Amino acid sequence: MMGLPMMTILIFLPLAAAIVVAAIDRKKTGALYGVGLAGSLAALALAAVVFVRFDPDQAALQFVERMAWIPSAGVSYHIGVDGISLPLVMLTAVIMPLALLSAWGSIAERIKEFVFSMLVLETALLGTFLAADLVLFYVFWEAVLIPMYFIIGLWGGPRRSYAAVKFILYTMTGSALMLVAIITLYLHSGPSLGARTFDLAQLRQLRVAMPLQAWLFGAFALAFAIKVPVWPLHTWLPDAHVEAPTAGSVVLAAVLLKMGTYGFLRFLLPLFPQATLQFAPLLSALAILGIIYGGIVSWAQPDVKRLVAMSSVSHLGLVTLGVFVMTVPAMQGSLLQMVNHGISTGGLFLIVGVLYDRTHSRLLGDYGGVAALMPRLAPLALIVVLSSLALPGTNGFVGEFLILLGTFRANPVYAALATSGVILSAVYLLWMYQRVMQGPVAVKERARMTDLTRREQWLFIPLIALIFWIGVYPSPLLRRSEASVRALVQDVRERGNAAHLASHESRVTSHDR
Amino acid sequence: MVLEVIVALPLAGWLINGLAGGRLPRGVVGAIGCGTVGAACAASVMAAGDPAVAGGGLTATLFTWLSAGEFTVSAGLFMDRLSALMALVVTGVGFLIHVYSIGYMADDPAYARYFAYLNLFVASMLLLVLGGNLLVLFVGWELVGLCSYLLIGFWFDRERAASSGRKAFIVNRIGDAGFLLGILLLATTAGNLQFDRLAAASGGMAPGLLTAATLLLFAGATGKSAQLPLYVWLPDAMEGPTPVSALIHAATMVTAGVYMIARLHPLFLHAGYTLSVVAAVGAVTAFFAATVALVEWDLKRVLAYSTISQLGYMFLAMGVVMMPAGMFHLTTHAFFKALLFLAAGSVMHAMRGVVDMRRLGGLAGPMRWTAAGFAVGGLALAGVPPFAGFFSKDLILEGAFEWAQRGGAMLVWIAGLATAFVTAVYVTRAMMLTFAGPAADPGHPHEAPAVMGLPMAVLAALSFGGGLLGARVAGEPLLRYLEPFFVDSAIGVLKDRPMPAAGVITALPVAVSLAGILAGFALYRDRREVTLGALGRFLSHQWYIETLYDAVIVTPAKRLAHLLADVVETRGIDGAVNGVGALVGRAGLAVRGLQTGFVRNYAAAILAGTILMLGYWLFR
Amino acid sequence: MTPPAVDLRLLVPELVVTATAVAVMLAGLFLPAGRQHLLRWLAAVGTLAALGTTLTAGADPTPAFAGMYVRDALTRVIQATALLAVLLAQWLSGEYVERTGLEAGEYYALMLVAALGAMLMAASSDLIMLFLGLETLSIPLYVLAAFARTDLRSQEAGLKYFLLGAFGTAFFLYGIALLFGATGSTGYRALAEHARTPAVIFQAGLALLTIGLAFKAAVVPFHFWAPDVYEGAPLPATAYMSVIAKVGAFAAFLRVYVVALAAQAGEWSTLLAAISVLTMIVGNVAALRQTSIKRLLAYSSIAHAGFILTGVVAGTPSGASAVAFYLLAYTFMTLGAFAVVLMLHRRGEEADQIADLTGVAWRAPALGGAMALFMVSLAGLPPTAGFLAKFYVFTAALDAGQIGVVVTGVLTSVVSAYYYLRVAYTMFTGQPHEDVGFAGGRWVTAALVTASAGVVVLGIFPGRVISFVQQVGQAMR
Amino acid sequence: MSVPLEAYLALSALLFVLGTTGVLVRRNALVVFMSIELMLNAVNLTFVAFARQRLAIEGQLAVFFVVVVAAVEVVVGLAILIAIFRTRDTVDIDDVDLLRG
Repeated sequence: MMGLPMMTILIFLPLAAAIVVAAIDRKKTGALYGVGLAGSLAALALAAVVFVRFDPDQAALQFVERMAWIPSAGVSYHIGVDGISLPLVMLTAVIMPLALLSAWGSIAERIKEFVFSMLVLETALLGTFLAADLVLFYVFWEAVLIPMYFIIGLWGGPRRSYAAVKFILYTMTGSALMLVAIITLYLHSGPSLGARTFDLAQLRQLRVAMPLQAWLFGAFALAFAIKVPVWPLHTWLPDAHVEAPTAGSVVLAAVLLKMGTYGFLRFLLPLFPQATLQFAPLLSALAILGIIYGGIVSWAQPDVKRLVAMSSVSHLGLVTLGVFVMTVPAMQGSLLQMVNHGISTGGLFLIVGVLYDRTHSRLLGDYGGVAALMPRLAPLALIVVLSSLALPGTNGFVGEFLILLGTFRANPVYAALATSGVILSAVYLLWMYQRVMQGPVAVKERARMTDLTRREQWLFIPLIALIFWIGVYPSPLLRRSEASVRALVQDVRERGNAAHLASHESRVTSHDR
Repeated sequence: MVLEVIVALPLAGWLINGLAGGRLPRGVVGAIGCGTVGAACAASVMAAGDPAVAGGGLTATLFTWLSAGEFTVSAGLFMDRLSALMALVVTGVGFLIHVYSIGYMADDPAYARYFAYLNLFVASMLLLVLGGNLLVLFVGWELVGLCSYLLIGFWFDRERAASSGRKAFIVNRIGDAGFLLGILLLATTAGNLQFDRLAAASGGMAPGLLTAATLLLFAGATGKSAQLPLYVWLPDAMEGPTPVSALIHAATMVTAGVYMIARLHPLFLHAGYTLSVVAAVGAVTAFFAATVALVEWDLKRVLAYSTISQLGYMFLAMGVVMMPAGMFHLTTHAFFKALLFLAAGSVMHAMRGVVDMRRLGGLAGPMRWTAAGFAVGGLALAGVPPFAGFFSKDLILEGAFEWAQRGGAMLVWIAGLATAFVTAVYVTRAMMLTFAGPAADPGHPHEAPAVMGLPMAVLAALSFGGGLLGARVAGEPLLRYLEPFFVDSAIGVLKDRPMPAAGVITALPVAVSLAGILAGFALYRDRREVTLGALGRFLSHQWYIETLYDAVIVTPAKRLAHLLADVVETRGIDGAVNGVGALVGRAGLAVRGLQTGFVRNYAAAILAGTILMLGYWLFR
Repeated sequence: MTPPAVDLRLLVPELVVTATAVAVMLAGLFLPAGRQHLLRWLAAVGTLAALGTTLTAGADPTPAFAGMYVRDALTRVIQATALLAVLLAQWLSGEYVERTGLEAGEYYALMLVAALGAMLMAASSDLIMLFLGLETLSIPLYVLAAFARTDLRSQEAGLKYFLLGAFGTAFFLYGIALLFGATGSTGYRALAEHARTPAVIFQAGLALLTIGLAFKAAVVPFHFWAPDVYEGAPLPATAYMSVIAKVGAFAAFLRVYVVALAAQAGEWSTLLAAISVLTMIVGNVAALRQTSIKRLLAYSSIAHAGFILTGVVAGTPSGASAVAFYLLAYTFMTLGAFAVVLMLHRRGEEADQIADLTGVAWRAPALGGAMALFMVSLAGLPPTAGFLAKFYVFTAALDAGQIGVVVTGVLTSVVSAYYYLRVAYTMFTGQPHEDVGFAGGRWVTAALVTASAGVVVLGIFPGRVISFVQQVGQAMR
Repeated sequence: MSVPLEAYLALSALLFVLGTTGVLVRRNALVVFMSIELMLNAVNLTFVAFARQRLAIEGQLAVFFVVVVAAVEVVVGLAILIAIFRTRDTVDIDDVDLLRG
């Protein structure tokens, strides 16, 4: 549609920066971080341009680029952005520079490799969100694992090796089966589409017979559910978060988890509408379980990072619920809530990081009265906490309300149960805030607790700005997502309910293979 | 335009004091704090004068806030007679308390933070009362809750203050969860949250749905307005600075529930028995809280329970469809309860924070003005004519009686009367213990400075003369002003009231109150510390309600949390995951074991494989 | 009967390899000690020449030499792979051979002969030919395994490999004999014809034949020799045999099953499927708890035999192409991994313990990066050759309806990620051993670079390579 | 006086099994080695028998190749054995078990 391959540039800008970093002398800390930051900021700038140029009224992919990659296998390099991927692209582009900035100063050794990994990670993430070909998507999806594995495993805490292995094996298990499902889809696409293909747009036309469709749905759903993570597949998350370095936790919580929920919207629903409608109750139930379970368990965590990690389980439960109740407000809400969770939980991990850099402790018990020692941090922390517990006026409320609204329409009982999350989040988050910030000063070495540096302040300013902006005026985001979401919901409802017709056709197709 | 200004002014104050307050001189901070609210007050007066307010209402739509699917909510403000009244009370009383705070907080290190929070509260409260639709109201509703949290825990280095703040927030959240569900229900059934649309739609809605929705909204009200069963946070809220107690926990925020019902009265009227529930809850709460106030030793907590009790009256009024009376009582209560708190504040100020009435006493001499102020407030609270409280409370009890006549429960009216009596007793008790008799500990109490005295004086005047707003002799200006708003509801009750019968009904409460005062004098003369025996113990444990909550809800919840976190999570779910890993690892060792290193074993393996394959090929 | 037509032009690649082998061996005898390194050049030039001729020579599906030999697409692709393997293996060995004072001439000659064997197996269209190829491949490998004559472990490796190899050969031959009995001929065409109405001897013969190939490919339960031999043999020899044996064996698998017995896929695919499942499980699980990198790679090679076999199980042309692609990818990533190990030494000895890799990456980031690349590729993670290779074989197998095999495949790949990534992780963590040093050189570096390039290119821009290997499949349709 | 094919096959099969058993039970490398030779010759017998029955030349052809290859194997095998004997003074294959796991 235009001369410049915007999307390709966007995806591979960070990688280019990574290559530059690889060439820099490892002693030049400033240069390493500088280049890394520059690369990710450039990506952000480009993403911003896309955001502005994006046409809100168009449901289909925009900025599409497409060329043959492995023609013999029906694999194409097909990328583009729509209302569903745009918010997540923006989120990635915003979070990455912050994560790098947070590492600057707190990660002191092997900087070169660290920055390199982070930039590669960003490329993989952007690719995941922009790919419109199943194999291309899978490639990026898996490529995310490797840098993350090293980020946790090399720069993490004492049990980093265990956490890293658990992270990668757990997530790989899910995606392994997804690969089988992807290939099966490809093989089935032949008869009914004329030529076998991995192209999402074409595979959406495919109508797979029901028993098989259910299996494929299961394979995809498992991969995504592990990533989200949906209860009870979440136990890799707390370990990964606790051990990962701050920057790692931030990216993990803010962006990686969204790969799962994004996967639901981008692939699971449109590819298997019939199975989706059939299994939506199950997934909704798990989501609700996650909301409540995560909330309760967070409350009993002595470790701040573990607490925040479990809170993610609860929050993403809500997002998942919003996906599977299959109403426009709920789906837009959970799309927005993906971004919100990225901002608020990312912020929470940044706060934990700031504290950890000073005390080298993550235990609530080692804190207390920090607000008195770090008066600049306290209000920022409070705002982030409030955004995380979805106080009106902050971003969290908008998403939460839309999800609950849409859910209520579909099923008031779900909504009622999910609303308990509103209470629980207040319980554990304010508990955390009080333990850390309020009460008499309980920190061992007061001297260490110097207030935020200028660099650290700049970590929070953008987040706070976003918290209030989305909280007060979310329309720019909502408007851009509406068309695509509406189209998706309709598509799933129509093709999902036209079940008998669909299954009939595809029983024919699935036999002649 | 003016509406935006009203909200924007205190908001600006918050931003300035919040961001730069630390670097500004105290004088400036105070000036900004009070100035913005004062200006907001002036603006409110202006706006209230606008003919549009008397008419359909003054609206200001800012922008589309939420739009998802066919559902849209705009960020808009709205002022009609009701919100005009509220805005005036909020900004007026708010202004006075801001001024008072200049003196009260004079030597607090976090001066700027205090005023920032206070301004934020006023802004939020104005958003609540001026919100153009239910969702904007809810935003204000939550934000005032936040401010209350912040101000209760203002001295956050005190563990108790922090905990009380958290408690307040969480208890409110429980109510708000209900409130939110109510909103969702209305949004899905009515499809829109504009007040006028809701009112219009309420007629057509299924009564069952409407009852559910209104009950859910009322659940929110019980939290915000500290009614049973969610009252528990308010007494602890006294951890905050006293002016805060006066403004938030007596005059304005806690009345939000009443305002909400008034605002949505068409829904409540159409919703079957919701109002009866409201009336019952109000009556029980009123009586319960009053009895507890009877045995409290902490002056501020006495006032806190008194507030709960008085809020009970207001809900009672709403429930018996005496809504104008309810709003009237809301107004007068704002005056005299604020006055009482400020007086108590200046006592604390003088006594270096002592609030235990057993350690007070004999302050009538050194703190003449404060004592006088407290007396005025007290009499108003007790409902002694011609003080403000008398008129409003009297009207409510009349309404209750009428209601009973029309088939409501007589008990509600009786409870109201009983409460009136108990109220009079505990007010007298507080008066006596605090001001009368010999001083418990010889300090050198000094009268409060003028900056604190003046607001008290003004409030005293209002508590004394405020009754005229609703006095029949004065032509009930406030009630008449509100009538058009409630036209379809309470007006009927107001109109055809059988005048003669009124004689007894109006006389009774007064008699009861006076009796109460006399009883108080009798009981507590020369500051006797009367403990009412077993009854007293029962009362001083607040009827064992909180004990019950701890036993039934809080403790089990904590246990469950630890069970899930320490057993289910680690051993159960994660145990399974790690188990699989360990299993594969062991398999690895086992397979290694097969690799014995002996050629002949390997050969044997080959032979075995051969036999298997031959077997497969031949005997398939 | 008329004497068979002899057209030596078909044999140019094989002849070049043979000539090179002879030349290198003689040169090795006569060159003075100081000049031995020239042998590398000689070998390299000869191999490259062979590679060139292979790629340029056209494909012709009609068998020659009395139906013993065929130079079709499969032959071309496999032979190219084999030559690539031997080329890289020579480069790997360069410095090592000199350092440890092995007779370079014989060493290179043996490597080339083994390659010749693999090439003949690929080109065979007759069981006798297959047998000769197999032996030409195996015997040099026995010697290479025992090449460090005075080293106990090398001897042991040689002995075990030899005895078991001979044992396996016996079965293999007996199989041929029975097939001959059943069909009256040793040509593949005869197999194809008689397979329709299989006699008992035919079945038995086929089974025994399969055992011989399974042994070479180190497929469970015929794999036991592999770990011991790989560990004992000199490092570069291990590297070479782990690749070349697979190339030859799977070429034969394709010839016998996919080409000759394609029509009877239903008959044998179940059996091979079972074997490949077993192999993937045992290979990957056994590798989990290894401490020696050589041994780990041995089990890895077993596991990969299982993965490759899934392509054979498919029994389709696309399956054959997938196998060819996999062999190529496997050559690059395995030799690459060995190259990394070869660039280290522990007090002059082979640094063959995983522990020896500790922290090495911080002394040589490039080396660490390369190892990470190879491990990621072996684990089958994108965007590497290893991923696409698995992707192809699994696609082919699924297309043939072998869901169970594929599911096992992907799940065991997850298991494999554990031990592969552990190796990479070790290189990046902890303090390096003081007695571990670098033994890198120009040649081994060249091999490393080529292998890395191969892994990346096959992973990201596979287009041309794929169209090359797809000739295999197209030739069969 | 023509011996039936089955007899040859049976004999060769018997020889083959004998060889196999030898490999499995004997510990002296040389004997194991000879057992393998026995197996190979059993195969040869089979080849010849079939070749005669079918009058097909490939059978004899194969035998020649087998014999040659066997000879080659002998060379290699003995060389390895000698090397081992030199260093360990034993050809008991059960003593050769450094490599395991």
